[in-house]
Amino acid sequence: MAQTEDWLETRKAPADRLADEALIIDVEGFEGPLDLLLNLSRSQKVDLRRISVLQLAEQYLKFVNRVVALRIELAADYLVMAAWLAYLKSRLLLPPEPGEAGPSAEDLAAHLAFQLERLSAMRDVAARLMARDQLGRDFFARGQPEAASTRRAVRYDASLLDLMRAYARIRTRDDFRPYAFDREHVFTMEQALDRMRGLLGYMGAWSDLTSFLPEGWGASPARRRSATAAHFAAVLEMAKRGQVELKQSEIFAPLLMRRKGEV
Amino acid sequence: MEPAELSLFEAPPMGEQERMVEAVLFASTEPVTLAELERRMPQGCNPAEALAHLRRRYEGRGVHLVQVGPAYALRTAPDLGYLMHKESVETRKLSRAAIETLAIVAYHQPVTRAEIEEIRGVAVSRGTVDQLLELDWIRLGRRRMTPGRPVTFVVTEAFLAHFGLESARDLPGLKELRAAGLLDSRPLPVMDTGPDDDDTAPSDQSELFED
Amino acid sequence: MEPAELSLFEAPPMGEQERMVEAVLFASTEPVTLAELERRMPQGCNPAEALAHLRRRYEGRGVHLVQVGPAYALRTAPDLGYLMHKESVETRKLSRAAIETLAIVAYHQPVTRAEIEEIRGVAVSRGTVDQLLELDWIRLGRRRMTPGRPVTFVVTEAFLAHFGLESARDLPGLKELRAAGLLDSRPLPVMDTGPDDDDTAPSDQSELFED
Repeated sequence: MAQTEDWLETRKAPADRLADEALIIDVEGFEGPLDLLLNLSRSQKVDLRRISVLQLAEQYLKFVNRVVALRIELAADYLVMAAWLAYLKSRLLLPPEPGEAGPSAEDLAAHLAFQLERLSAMRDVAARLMARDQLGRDFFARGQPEAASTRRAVRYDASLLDLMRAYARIRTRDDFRPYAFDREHVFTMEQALDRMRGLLGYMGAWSDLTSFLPEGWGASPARRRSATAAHFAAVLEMAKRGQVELKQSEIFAPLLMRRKGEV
Repeated sequence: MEPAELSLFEAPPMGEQERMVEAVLFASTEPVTLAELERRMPQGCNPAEALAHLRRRYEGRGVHLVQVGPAYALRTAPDLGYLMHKESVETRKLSRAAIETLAIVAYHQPVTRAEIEEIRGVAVSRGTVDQLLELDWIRLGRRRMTPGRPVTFVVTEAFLAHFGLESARDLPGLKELRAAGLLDSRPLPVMDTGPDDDDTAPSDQSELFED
Repeated sequence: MEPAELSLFEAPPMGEQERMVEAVLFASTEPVTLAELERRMPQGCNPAEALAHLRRRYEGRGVHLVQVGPAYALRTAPDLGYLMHKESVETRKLSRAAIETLAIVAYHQPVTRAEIEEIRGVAVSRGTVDQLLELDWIRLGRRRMTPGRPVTFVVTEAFLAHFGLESARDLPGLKELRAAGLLDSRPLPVMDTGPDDDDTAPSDQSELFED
């Protein structure tokens, strides 16, 4: 433990403080507590199998404390890891109680070291994998496949993803699509067309489309949207038939309409 | 010996130039002109000469170097055209009705036509079922021991092979589909009223897989 | 010259078979399996031998014969990639999470979602798995025969083809990782405070790589 004591002595070194700050700025860049631990372990600059878990736990707890002091919200899993490391630290520092069951503190520490080494190894091979020559980037398939034959056959294809999506679509439709519920909030274009035909006689001077929305459809945004869209489509249709004229001074300005032939 | 040192103005050896032309013609989606080759290859190259070498190299082989107007391309030898039938096969996506029917058979097998219609909420056309039978992705299972003794449908070995499944039991359940993000598309626009808990999906076909 | 007359029962000469394999591989962008070659070529042909000849013939050329799982394809030599800028497709940048997840699936396959999360120490987002499925680089493997029967993920042939791997055994560093015990599933030592409810069972990813 002498090594750890030494480290405790020097932990206030300015270089360390700078490193801490650098880490805090980066807090969002970490992908979870294990990633953070792996980053902290880099400063020990030793083989991950020989890493001092106690020292690492200290660093992690210090880091979490600092972040909390800065009132940066930490995700729950960081705090869970902190609690676990605090527990592990106490176990590592105190002599085991006689007759204590369960894995030893050393086992737990070794497992953490294993996890870090494994994560680090996966990072390395991931990088090696991505550094390989890749199809379509470094080497290429035939650019112009030949379809020379006159024999044509249609082959139907579907991927597993298509299949799963299709099933998901059916099941979610059942779950979320009660039709009666739908209609309650949807104004159809046919309905709007019927209404507007009836109102045609009342359209004298230029008037705003929204003033023609039916009663009870203006209050909730969803109902208003649906009614507005339906009526907009309906008056477009009527304009096409030459029954009304439409104008709008600019984008998002009120849409004005009047009966065709009105001066 | 050291590889030949190339000065800025010295072109790669002709063998190397031939390799370059070969690779470019192979990967290109259309015939390549001499000018284009010149543009792509290092300075000082002589693509015309490399093309002549390449043409000779491919003489009598399964692939030929041909000239198409002002451009060059590699093409399979015409006498081997009969081997190419497979390439003319056109791949089409299954229709939505077909993929949905197939999914229902896969997840609910053995399943009757009436049950498929109940789940999809629309009638299943004869053509859809016929198509899936023809593709050899579904087949008739044993008759259901209920009035009318309707036939049932099950998926085939060919289905499993096509979709890379060991068995229909390997299909992911609803929970897993959701976890994979495949269930998060909500078909219904969000209403300002009504319940918003989209996690109420009670149906879990996993019962199918429970022993 | 007349094409050699082939009797019904005599296979074409090997040189001719080599031409056929060359033409078929050449015409296709996708790797072609031995079975497919056999199916297309006249009876009595030996495509495996023809492939061996062809592979040798293309050694050191601008185009190579490569193996992808059980299939074969012609590809441009990687050292000439720089000539092909025009052909290269800008692929969507994979996130770090996606790259790591992909590597974990490749090296630990078949692997469950819970195991991926164990290794990365962080939850796998929906989109990540979805993206890899959509790229067709991973697919569902068989279910793990443990409580909950979780689905597993494995890498696909498209993955092998993309990274120029003959098989998953050729993944870089695989042997070293295995020797170092880093591919073992080593569960967390059980704490004395009750059982760990993580139901991920010991995986046996080695089955895939062992013959």
